[in-house]
Amino acid sequence: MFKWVKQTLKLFQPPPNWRVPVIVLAGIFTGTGLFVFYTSRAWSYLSDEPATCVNCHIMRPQYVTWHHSSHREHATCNDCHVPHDNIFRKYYFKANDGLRHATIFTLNTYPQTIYMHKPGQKVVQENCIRCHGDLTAMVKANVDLDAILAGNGKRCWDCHREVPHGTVKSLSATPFGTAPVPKTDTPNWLKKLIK
Amino acid sequence: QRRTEANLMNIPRYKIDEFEPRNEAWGLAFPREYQTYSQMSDTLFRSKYGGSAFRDLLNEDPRLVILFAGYSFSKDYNQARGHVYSIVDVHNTLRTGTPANENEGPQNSTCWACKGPDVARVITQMSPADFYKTKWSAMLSEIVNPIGCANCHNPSDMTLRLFQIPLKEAYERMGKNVESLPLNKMRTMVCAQCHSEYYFKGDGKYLTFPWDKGLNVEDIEKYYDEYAFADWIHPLSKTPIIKAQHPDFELFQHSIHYQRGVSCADCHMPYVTEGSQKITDHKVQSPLNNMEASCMVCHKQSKETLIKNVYERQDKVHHQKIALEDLLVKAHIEAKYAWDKGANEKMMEPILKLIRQAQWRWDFVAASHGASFHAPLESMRIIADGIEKASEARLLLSRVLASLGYNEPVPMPDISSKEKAQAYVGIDFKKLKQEKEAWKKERLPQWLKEAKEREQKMPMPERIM
Amino acid sequence: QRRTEANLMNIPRYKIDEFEPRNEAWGLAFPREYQTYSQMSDTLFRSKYGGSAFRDLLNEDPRLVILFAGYSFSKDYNQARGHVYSIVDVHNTLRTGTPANENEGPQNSTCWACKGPDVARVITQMSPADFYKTKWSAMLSEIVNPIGCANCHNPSDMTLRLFQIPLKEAYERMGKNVESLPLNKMRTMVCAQCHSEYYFKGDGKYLTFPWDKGLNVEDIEKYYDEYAFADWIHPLSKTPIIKAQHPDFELFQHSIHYQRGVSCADCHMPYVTEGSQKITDHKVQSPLNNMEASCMVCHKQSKETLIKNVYERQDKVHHQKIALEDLLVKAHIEAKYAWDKGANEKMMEPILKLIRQAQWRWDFVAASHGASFHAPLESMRIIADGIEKASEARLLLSRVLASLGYNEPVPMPDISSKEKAQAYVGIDFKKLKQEKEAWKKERLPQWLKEAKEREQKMPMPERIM
Ligand code: HEC
Ligand code: HEC
Ligand code: HEC
Ligand code: HEC
Ligand code: HEC
Ligand code: HEC
Ligand code: HEC
Ligand code: HEC
Ligand code: HEC
Ligand code: HEC
Ligand code: HEC
Ligand code: HEC
Ligand code: HEC
Ligand code: HEC
Ligand SMILES: [Ca+2]
Ligand SMILES: [Ca+2]
Repeated sequence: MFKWVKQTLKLFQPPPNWRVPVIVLAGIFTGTGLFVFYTSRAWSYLSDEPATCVNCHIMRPQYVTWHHSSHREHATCNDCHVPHDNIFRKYYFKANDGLRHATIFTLNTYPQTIYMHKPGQKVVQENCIRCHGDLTAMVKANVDLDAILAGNGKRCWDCHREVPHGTVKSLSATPFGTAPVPKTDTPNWLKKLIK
Repeated sequence: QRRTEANLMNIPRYKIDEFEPRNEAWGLAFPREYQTYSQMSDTLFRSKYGGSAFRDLLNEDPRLVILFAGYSFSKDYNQARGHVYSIVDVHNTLRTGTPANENEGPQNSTCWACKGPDVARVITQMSPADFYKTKWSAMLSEIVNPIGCANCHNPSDMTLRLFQIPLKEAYERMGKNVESLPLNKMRTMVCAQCHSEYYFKGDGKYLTFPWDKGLNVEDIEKYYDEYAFADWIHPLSKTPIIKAQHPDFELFQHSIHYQRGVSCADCHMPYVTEGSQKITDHKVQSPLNNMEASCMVCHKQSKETLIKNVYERQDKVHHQKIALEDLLVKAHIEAKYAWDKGANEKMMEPILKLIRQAQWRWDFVAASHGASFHAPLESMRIIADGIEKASEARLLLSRVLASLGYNEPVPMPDISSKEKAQAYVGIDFKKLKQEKEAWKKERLPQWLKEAKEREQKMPMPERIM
Repeated sequence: QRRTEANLMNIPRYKIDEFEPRNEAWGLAFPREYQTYSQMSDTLFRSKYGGSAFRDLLNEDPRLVILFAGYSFSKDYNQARGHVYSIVDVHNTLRTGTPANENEGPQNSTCWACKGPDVARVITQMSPADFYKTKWSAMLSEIVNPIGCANCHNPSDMTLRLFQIPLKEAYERMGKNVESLPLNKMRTMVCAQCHSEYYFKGDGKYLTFPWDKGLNVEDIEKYYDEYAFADWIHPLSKTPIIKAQHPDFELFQHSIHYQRGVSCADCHMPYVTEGSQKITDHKVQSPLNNMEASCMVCHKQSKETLIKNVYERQDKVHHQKIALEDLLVKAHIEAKYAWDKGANEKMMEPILKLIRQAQWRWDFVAASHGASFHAPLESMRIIADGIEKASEARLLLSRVLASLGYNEPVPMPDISSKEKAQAYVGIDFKKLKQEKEAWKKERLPQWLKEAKEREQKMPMPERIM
């Protein structure tokens, strides 16, 4: 096992005369990567605690609406937004999504209105059924996203439009909603300096 | 496993025939759906403009008697009730008359086309063309089960299916296939089988959906104009009139709900929780009698707010619709006055064309009892167009009358009640009603007895699981 | 640090005067809002019916020239542009004429009422009544800053406030208080200060919102009828006409968006993320130029679908609106024909009443450039009503004409272009335009220079935080 790791690592070893520049570059990449990972709180994605999602202020309307929803007591963000059929898929999905969003957030290239993309919808639909499948077993709405996209059913939230985020997602809909305020990363000494 | 189970649950435990017409028979397999279906016999609910209570539309609005003069709708026209009444109501209506035997009119069997699952059964034994050719009276002993399961379901797996052959034909003529539609569309198409504008084509009275040029009011008008088709000639104005019948499906295309993928069943057959199961509510009715399940899952507003929204739209459309009726009543009567004063065909031709167009527009909206909520803006647009055309007809009429030496308002009859209006167009409602009652006591039971004997020979479905 | 920033408040770091009219001055404190505000100078966007591009409405639809004959709108009427153009456009329009000095008309200062923050400044120095009494020309050196911050904001904490005194008075007359409204209402009321129907009351030309009996088209009509009020007498038909001006706020009451608590600012000034800050987009414009931030926050559909929804509603209303215009043009010209043939007041009275009602309805919808999307059903209802009334007028006219011995269609002038239509009503557009250009070169700069000198004496706000 250890040997296999070592051999694999070897494959990535640059030729000797490249070593110095590569180490420097790798350092920069790792450093930047860690900074992005840290400052954007991508590690939030590893937790199941809803408050960590609001680390990104653009999640605020979603947090606030969820916080006022019937699901607050029953389902956290990850109960809906992350696969639950097996551990591997759960963390793979989290890492994939988390890093993409972290990058988008840090690079500040996110759109004015965010939407759930197809993979995300698939997961949420599965999770609605995971919890409510007994109830909905008889009806044809109990189907997966592929069937829905083919017109053979609706997403649960096509009818349950208010579950859990409501239909109005703008800040104007939640002007006074309070979300846990993210702690600032700015060290105190730096703050003083700025003042 | 649950998913597998889910798919099995709707496979009936009973072997149901392809065209089993008896709803009780299907009910053995699906007691919950059957139970909600049976609740349609309730006729208590009455909303501002709809509901399942009995409403005599000619009584509520006697103008209709004038607009339908010369046509059977001026005798009797009621608000629709639940599907379980489809057979009783077609027996009761004066529009079907009192045929003494199987070869007597006034109607053909095309009138049965939308009244129940027996139609599907009989039509596959003969051909549709042969079926429609028979007199309505010929099928009184065959068609006895009200609209039900076989009209919308495959008995093998309870998927939705279409029994209405002319609907498939209409789609074929449009170059479209109606067989392979996804479920969401089927949840609307099962209703479109009947809740659509139709006409009886040719002497064979073949049931036909006039959609070859499109589904808009103007498209359908063009279709009829090309045939120079008329359901009847109005006896007052002599206008060749096209009757519009419940174009619910057509107008629904203009609804924001349709455009957002909402289907008829979403509102009229919403899910309900029965014990620990969600099932489809088979009590097809006004959603205003069931706001929690039909509207309020999608809309978070209160019941009161949502009903107010519905009534606001209905009120606005209704108000202008009545204005158009007033204009049309005047136009028919003024036209009669012009003929009486000696107007000739050439003078009247452009006028009659406008009356035809205006009445078609009015009826298209009026006949669809859901339209003023389903598609309020399109309904209002059509009515506005009708107002313009009816007014233009009256302007031309005033010139014709002036040219014949008459330059005053034309005197109008008193049509303030159904009785007065029917008297004006020569209908003796009481007499017709008495004849009908007599027929129901003396002639009808014979046919129903035959039907019962026939059905008793049909075995009930067998349990297979 | 983006997250820290998010917590800052809107208390300005500068001490801004209560009625500071210069938007740049406020901009010191709020550079981001000011920057989006400045983007209003962009006039590139043009949607199917709106946008900020220059559109000559008389050119696009010469019927307006006939409908406004005898009134300054028949000289010049353009689609609105962004708020930063309010001063330039009121200089430019032929409706304000070419006053040679501070005591010359044609307009009073009431015309300034909605054109900028200087109004609030000046009006508190004199009284509103005294302000409105002055000639428009008297304020050319006072009112120079386009619509801006002081029209909507308290400088102390940037909360929303209303500068428009007649609005408060109108609310008082209705027994309502407009001071203590919740924020969500204020996000609509700041717009209602100007985007509302108004008239100039009495000789003092006091700006008045005619809402004492309610905000519906019929309520306002009743209000005016009680005063026997008319903006002008139409020179062709001699009808006493009520002009409707941009009743955006009034019609918005009938919008499902209003009923669901959506405010003007939600669509026309949506939140946008500027960097990591959510701020209000101060580029007030057609939402069709900014779908992502305005509609798509609440609606999941694609931009294309939503624009299609908007156009579908606009197209339907537009189409019937044009039909009504055609009828009204004919009615005015036929009425003139009747007068010319010797009709008397008694014969014409009911006709002129109908024309007045029909034109009021038409204008109420036409003058609100957003109405066909904001409240399509109410707009269509009003138009349908107008069609009925204009047609009725024409029917009566045909009887009057016949009684005067004329029983044919009345010949119509060629109004297929703005030039032809203006020639028909006796307007020499070129000449007026030349006079205006000369005035702008020779007279206007003097006033603007005075203004500049006055403003240079005003200090810029001081930094206080
Ligand atoms: C009960 C299931 C459920 C829970 C719990 C839940 N969500 Fe969602 N989420 C959804 C659904 C369903 C949608 C799609 C909404 C839509 O398309 O209208 C969604 C959409 C979103 C979106 C996409 C943007 C949008 O509003 O459409 C974000 C971001 C999001 N959720 C974040 C969160 C966060 C953060 C939490 C926890 C605070 C959370 N969700 C909790 C079901 C859930
Ligand atoms: C690092 C900042 C950040 C954190 C922390 C964060 N998000 Fe997001 N999220 C984003 C950004 C940026 C987007 C928009 C991405 C896009 O539109 O492509 C987004 C989009 C989403 C979407 C909709 C887009 C999609 O791909 O389907 C969901 C759902 C979502 N987030 C859920 C969550 C949940 C649940 C959590 C907590 C476990 C969370 N987010 C924490 C930044 C973050
Ligand atoms: C982690 C489990 C879980 C998930 C995932 C979940 N729910 Fe629920 N949901 C619950 C529980 C528990 C309740 C409360 C049931 C009760 O009170 O009887 C509930 C209540 C509801 C209700 C009734 C209350 C209301 O708000 O109207 C609806 C509808 C509903 N869920 C729909 C959904 C939909 C749609 C989704 C997916 C977008 C979803 N649920 C995802 C557990 C879940
Ligand atoms: C076509 C519309 C529609 C779709 C799609 C739909 N539902 Fe429902 N759902 C309803 C209606 C209507 C009710 C209310 C039934 C009632 O009032 O008894 C309901 C009830 C529920 C309830 C019970 C709520 C309560 O208050 O107890 C839950 C939970 C639920 N649905 C979950 C789901 C899930 C999960 C899905 C997707 C698999 C789904 N629904 C898809 C229409 C829909
Ligand atoms: C968004 C919900 C919704 C949808 C979708 C919908 N309807 Fe309706 N329908 C209503 C409402 C609300 C009424 C008014 C009921 C009343 O006035 O009592 C109505 C009325 C009707 C009526 C008259 C019933 C009566 O009692 O007066 C018929 C028939 C009807 N609809 C058939 C249809 C058909 C067929 C379709 C699909 C083509 C359809 N509806 C789609 C909500 C809907
Ligand atoms: C086989 C023909 C047929 C089919 C299929 C059909 N209908 Fe009907 N529907 C009718 C007839 C006929 C009536 C009038 C019955 C009466 O008054 O006796 C009616 C009445 C109604 C009413 C009035 C009930 C009331 O209580 O006011 C509604 C609503 C309605 N249908 C909706 C629908 C919807 C929704 C569908 C599809 C899910 C549908 N119908 C399918 C023929 C049909
Ligand atoms: C294409 C389908 C179709 C055909 C063909 C059809 N109907 Fe109907 N019928 C309906 C529908 C749908 C309704 C419910 C309409 C409504 O909402 O008012 C209805 C309602 C009725 C009603 C109950 C309401 C009333 O008017 O009193 C009677 C009776 C009736 N039809 C008789 C007839 C007769 C007689 C004929 C033949 C001349 C006929 N139908 C042909 C579909 C049809
Ligand atoms: C007017 C059309 C119509 C008639 C008549 C009708 N159904 Fe249905 N039925 C539907 C629709 C629509 C659905 C929902 C289909 C879907 O979305 O999968 C449905 C669904 C069902 C289902 C699936 C489970 C559920 O509740 O959603 C069963 C079982 C069923 N119907 C039984 C019956 C029985 C038994 C009868 C006769 C008593 C009947 N149906 C009559 C339209 C109809
Ligand atoms: C399956 C979901 C669904 C159901 C059921 C439903 N609606 Fe809607 N409704 C919508 C959607 C989607 C829209 C479009 C607006 C939007 O995009 O938010 C809408 C729009 C509306 C509007 C605004 C459109 C207009 O005409 O101004 C009204 C009012 C409305 N619905 C009332 C109702 C009523 C009343 C019912 C029940 C009879 C109902 N709805 C049932 C989903 C639904
Ligand atoms: C739900 C969104 C929405 C709301 C709320 C709304 N509008 Fe609009 N408005 C629009 C749209 C869409 C148009 C059409 C723009 C076009 O045609 O380019 C429009 C057009 C306009 C126009 C004409 C602009 C042009 O370019 O033609 C004005 C002025 C206007 N609105 C003012 C208002 C006022 C004042 C209010 C509040 C009383 C308001 N609007 C509320 C969406 C909205
Ligand atoms: C109560 C507020 C108010 C008053 C008073 C007012 N306006 Fe306006 N004005 C507006 C609004 C709002 C618009 C934008 C209207 C639109 O959407 O077309 C406008 C637009 C204009 C425009 C640009 C569009 C065009 O027609 O070319 C001119 C010029 C103009 N007004 C001149 C005047 C004149 C001259 C007067 C006095 C007779 C006047 N205004 C009185 C509010 C007002
Ligand atoms: C036509 C009205 C109007 C004008 C003119 C106007 N604003 Fe605003 N402003 C608003 C509205 C509406 C809001 C949102 C208020 C809310 O919801 O809290 C707002 C919000 C603000 C805020 C609060 C932060 C934010 O972005 O939401 C600031 C700061 C601001 N405006 C500055 C200005 C400045 C500077 C000017 C002049 C360049 C100006 N405003 C002109 C209507 C206006
Ligand atoms: C002080 C008066 C005043 C206020 C307050 C005001 N407007 Fe205006 N608005 C005008 C005038 C005047 C014009 C026309 C300017 C021109 O064409 O020169 C106009 C033009 C517009 C336009 C057309 C812009 C374009 O690019 O097509 C829109 C949209 C608009 N206003 C919306 C609003 C909204 C929304 C509010 C409130 C948030 C508002 N206005 C507040 C007077 C005002
Ligand atoms: C702040 C939220 C919000 C904004 C912004 C918004 N809408 Fe809506 N819209 C709604 C609500 C709420 C409804 C009512 C239907 C419902 O209850 O779902 C609605 C209904 C509609 C409808 C159906 C009503 C009808 O006339 O048939 C259309 C179409 C629509 N919106 C388009 C737009 C467009 C286009 C824009 C942008 C110019 C827009 N909306 C902006 C919340 C919003
Ligand atoms: Ca027909
Ligand atoms: Ca006015």
